[in-house]
Amino acid sequence: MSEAPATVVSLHRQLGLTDDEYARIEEILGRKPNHAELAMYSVMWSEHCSYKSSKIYLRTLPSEGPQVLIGPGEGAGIVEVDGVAVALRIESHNHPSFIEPVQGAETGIGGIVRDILSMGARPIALLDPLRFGPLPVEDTVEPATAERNRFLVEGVVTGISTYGNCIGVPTVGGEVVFDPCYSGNPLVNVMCIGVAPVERIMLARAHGPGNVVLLLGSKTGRDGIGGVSVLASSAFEEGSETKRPSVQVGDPFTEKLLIEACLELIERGVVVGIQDLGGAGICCATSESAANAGTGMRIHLENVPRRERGMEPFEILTSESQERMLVIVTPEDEEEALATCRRWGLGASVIGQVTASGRLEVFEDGVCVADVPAASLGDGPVYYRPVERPHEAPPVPDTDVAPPEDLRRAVLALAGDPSLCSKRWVWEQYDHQVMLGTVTGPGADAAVLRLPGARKRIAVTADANGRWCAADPYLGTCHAVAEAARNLSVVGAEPIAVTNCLNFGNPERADVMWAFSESVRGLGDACTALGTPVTGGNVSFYNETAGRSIDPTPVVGMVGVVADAGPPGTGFRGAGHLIVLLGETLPELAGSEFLRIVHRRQGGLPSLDLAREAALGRVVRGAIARSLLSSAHDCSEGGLALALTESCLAGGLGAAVTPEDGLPVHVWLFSETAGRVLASVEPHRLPALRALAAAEGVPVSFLGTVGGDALRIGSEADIPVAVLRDVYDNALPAAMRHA
Amino acid sequence: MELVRFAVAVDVMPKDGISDPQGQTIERALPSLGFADVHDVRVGKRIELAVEAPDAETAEAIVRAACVRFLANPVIEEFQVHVLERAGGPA
Amino acid sequence: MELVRFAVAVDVMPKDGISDPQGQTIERALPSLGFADVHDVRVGKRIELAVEAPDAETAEAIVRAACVRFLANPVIEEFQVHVLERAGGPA
Amino acid sequence: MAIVVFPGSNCEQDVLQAFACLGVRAEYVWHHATDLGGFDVVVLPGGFSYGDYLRTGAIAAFSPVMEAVRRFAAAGGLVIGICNGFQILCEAGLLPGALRWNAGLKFICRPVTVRVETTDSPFTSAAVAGQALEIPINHFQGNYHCSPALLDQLDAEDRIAFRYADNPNGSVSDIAGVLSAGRNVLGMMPHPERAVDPAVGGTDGRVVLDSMLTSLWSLRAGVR
Ligand SMILES: Nc1ncnc2c1ncn2[C@@H]1O[C@H](COP(=O)(O)OP(=O)(O)O)[C@@H](O)[C@H]1O
Ligand SMILES: [Mg+2]
Repeated sequence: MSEAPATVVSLHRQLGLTDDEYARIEEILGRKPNHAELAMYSVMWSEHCSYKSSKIYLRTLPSEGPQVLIGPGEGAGIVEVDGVAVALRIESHNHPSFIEPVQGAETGIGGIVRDILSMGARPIALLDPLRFGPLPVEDTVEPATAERNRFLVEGVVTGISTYGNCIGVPTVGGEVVFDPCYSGNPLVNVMCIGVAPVERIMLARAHGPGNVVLLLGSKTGRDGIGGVSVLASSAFEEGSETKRPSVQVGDPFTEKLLIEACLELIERGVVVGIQDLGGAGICCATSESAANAGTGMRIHLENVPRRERGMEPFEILTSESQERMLVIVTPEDEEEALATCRRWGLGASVIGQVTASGRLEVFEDGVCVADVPAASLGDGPVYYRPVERPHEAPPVPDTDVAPPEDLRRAVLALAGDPSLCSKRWVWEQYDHQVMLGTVTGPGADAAVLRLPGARKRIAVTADANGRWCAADPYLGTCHAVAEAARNLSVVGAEPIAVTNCLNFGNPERADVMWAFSESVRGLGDACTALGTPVTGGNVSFYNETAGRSIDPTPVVGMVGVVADAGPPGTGFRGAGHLIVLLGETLPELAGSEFLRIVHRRQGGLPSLDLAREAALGRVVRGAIARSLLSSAHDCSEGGLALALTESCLAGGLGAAVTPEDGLPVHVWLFSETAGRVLASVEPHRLPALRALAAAEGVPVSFLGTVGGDALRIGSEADIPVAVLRDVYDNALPAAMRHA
Repeated sequence: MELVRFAVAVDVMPKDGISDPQGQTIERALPSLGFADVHDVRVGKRIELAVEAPDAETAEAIVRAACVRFLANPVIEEFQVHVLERAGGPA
Repeated sequence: MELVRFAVAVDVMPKDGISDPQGQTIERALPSLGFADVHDVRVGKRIELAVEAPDAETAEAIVRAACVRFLANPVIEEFQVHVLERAGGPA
Repeated sequence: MAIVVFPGSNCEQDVLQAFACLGVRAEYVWHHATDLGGFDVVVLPGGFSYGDYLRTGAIAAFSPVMEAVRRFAAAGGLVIGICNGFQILCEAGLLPGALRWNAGLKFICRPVTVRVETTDSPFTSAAVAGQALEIPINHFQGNYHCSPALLDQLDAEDRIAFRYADNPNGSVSDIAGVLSAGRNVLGMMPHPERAVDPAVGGTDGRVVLDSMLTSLWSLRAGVR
């Protein structure tokens, strides 16, 4: 070994390793690690890369199903739809986006796209569930903070637009939610869907000693040394700017070349194994792909193209420079692979060989600078962190809420709330059409996409409710799964698989770990109940600033299969159609948007019956398959008030509805009881719909009739559609306009 | 206090060590256009503006403050401010 | 002939008379940030590069040629070339 | 029919698919190609050639294939540049003017209504003069700029192919598409290939593609 290991004993703490972890490294190596080795373990064993706090919980998730080809543990999960492999995965890029929103969002998209690419799949769609602190329109927030929040929204949306549009992958959905808990820590989650012929699925496996290891894409610089991993593995502290690794800058152009070159290499049949370079860079990609195949690897650092002079071995090994992939080919195919990359104008270098040693041996100019068992890097510690239910009693469900002074004003307040209003301002900045596969784009309950190579279509959505999870992480997470499934059902899609991004606070806090464990339990139970195996996901801990943790925010990404008939759409379609509610409205305003917006109170959440939710899904999909419905829309945040508003606006038609007997009007209108769908039907189809629903025990209630140019709620409110449209469409652009 | 109008230029460049994909792509394109001897291309912004201030020092200070707060992104960019001249008479 | 490496800066600005939405947007935003005395904001590009040439005049000529052909678009932009210094030794 | 692929193009498959919808076979031509012999139509598709770095279309304009496109156009061949293709044609000097950042400084992806301003071109012959078409735009740099003198000339020569009904990006005189002096080169910001299928984006874009096919057949039949 080249380096004297004497000085490193206290270095491990600087690198974020505990004394126990350091001792284990010594035990693995049978000696003291040198600096490069220590750096490698420190990134690979970071929370972000090793899942050391979450592993024991994630294992409990249901991950099997007839459609699942590849479950958790790979770059992405894969399900089979109509003979085609559909890859799905979601990732967080919260911390980098807070530091530099444009580049943080850009590199987030880049990373998730390469995860999909590493499965041999062509990325065909992106979704971006986003959460920020309140905008300046809300008087409850300090102006400087609100201004910063707006800057973050602007930057993140620009980043996603810049990167996604350039690489030619449509961004077809996402979420934008505002809540004070995200002011110091926005959530930027990104989800990607890809497709491949089933026989072309690739894995990160460095099989075949003697095979050649190629590094494709951008040059390696000092950017993000320990970047994402270190950033995402501890909380923000004031004044820690100087310790931050330099920010990574996205290069969507190179990513586009990387996509095309990698897919061409796979099509040419020269790829033995392929792995993306994300967190922990070369160190992670080489050790993982060797360990997965039970082989070893010898790497020659002098062959790694660099952007900067004078880089140390540990820097080259752990740099998180963007837009790079690792590809394993046979020596016979080496020239063809290099020629293909040249043709695309993409950098490619031979940086090493696969060996049979089981070790990752790293050389620089012939000198060995690191030599560790390849599998040991990925085989990090496992923690059973303390778990404790917080002491304060969970908020009491609030069913006894006063009616608003003015119902009309209340409806408009909801329609114009930044979290509930139209997100057109955001998604019009995204190319959501490229690839000509977007049958239903952003703005609907779920996006519906054509599947290249298949006759069936798929639908995708991403959902979460942090406030409900703060009230009850178990039930709140179940709600997220239920809502995702409902969003798919209303576009006629049968849910088949889930991916998830679990955004939480500091795992070293027992209350955070308790919420996490409850959330995972809810995720598992709900996915089991709704028949949607979890094919993978991502955990983002340490989402806190200055000791203030975000609400637990598990984001559920779900994919479904659309059988045949075109989806009916959100909008009312014809005057005289009957408006019906499938499901039952309970008197529960706890946790509702009405409570938050009109009464400025938080707390609680609605009840949930997963069996009823499953039955509702079957009814809605059955009705759509039989073409019984003219429109269908998920009724959730904002209750019937918002669902009616959106169906009126999407169809450009008014509606007259009569409040239900037995419930106060505001409770009926604003309750957010789960398991409900707002639909419209032509009168002669109602009996068939009723029969279908009765067979599943789902109640169907008649609400009123489509028609006119206003939303009429009994004799209580009469709001012109034009007024609703103005409020709903302009709220976000107005909030984003500079003063 | 009489205000004078100064023309000021701000050069905003990517910080050292921050990758500059745009510069790299331009650099790769140049040889095929017959410019083989051009290297190390970096692309930034140039902002020209007029500012009213009692003197050049104040003008510079005002623009520096605007850079820190708004015109440059200190996370990835560095900037230089040049007060060019008195532009025209008093404002 | 011995070649020397010169650092060169190119300023590419929107032509006079061409509207500059970026500049206008910045100008509109500045007063609310407390910069009321800033006007006439124009935003362009700054390109820094190194060129190998026998002398400064040739270096400038090379970069000018690159601007005319490529780095600036004469329909909407004008440019200035500044040879800054000998950057390091011979190439 | 040739669809030129530059590094960073991303609408080439869509154009191929759109023409396939109309029963026409097209093939990709790489940006290194130096010969376009044998093709009747050349399409420069949308996307982000060279990442839009420096200026949109600026680097692609110097690709070897652009020399071939120049010769092809000079010989009277039909050339259509869509979005990034339009930007490349301007940068290459095959069309006058330049495309700048949208006035609102935002990327815009949405359907817009354009008016057909002239039917005297191989790309609009199947339209009715003044016909309104709903076709998606998808760009950050679609703000067409030219000098007042050039604008007068374009008007006088009836070379403005499309105008926006409701200008989304600040283009001079609402221009959405312009023709070359020979009327055989068209650049347009809206994406006609995104509007050929009723399931995704309507069918108004077919007017442009249909016009091209009709013109080609009459060209071939020597009926011009
Ligand atoms: N919340 C979760 N639920 C299920 N699987 C998860 C979850 N979080 C992470 N995983 C799985 O753990 C594996 C490792 O994740 P990660 O380290 O983020 O992947 P990568 O190395 O590609 O960045 C992935 O296959 C991922 O799907
Ligand atoms: Mg991965």
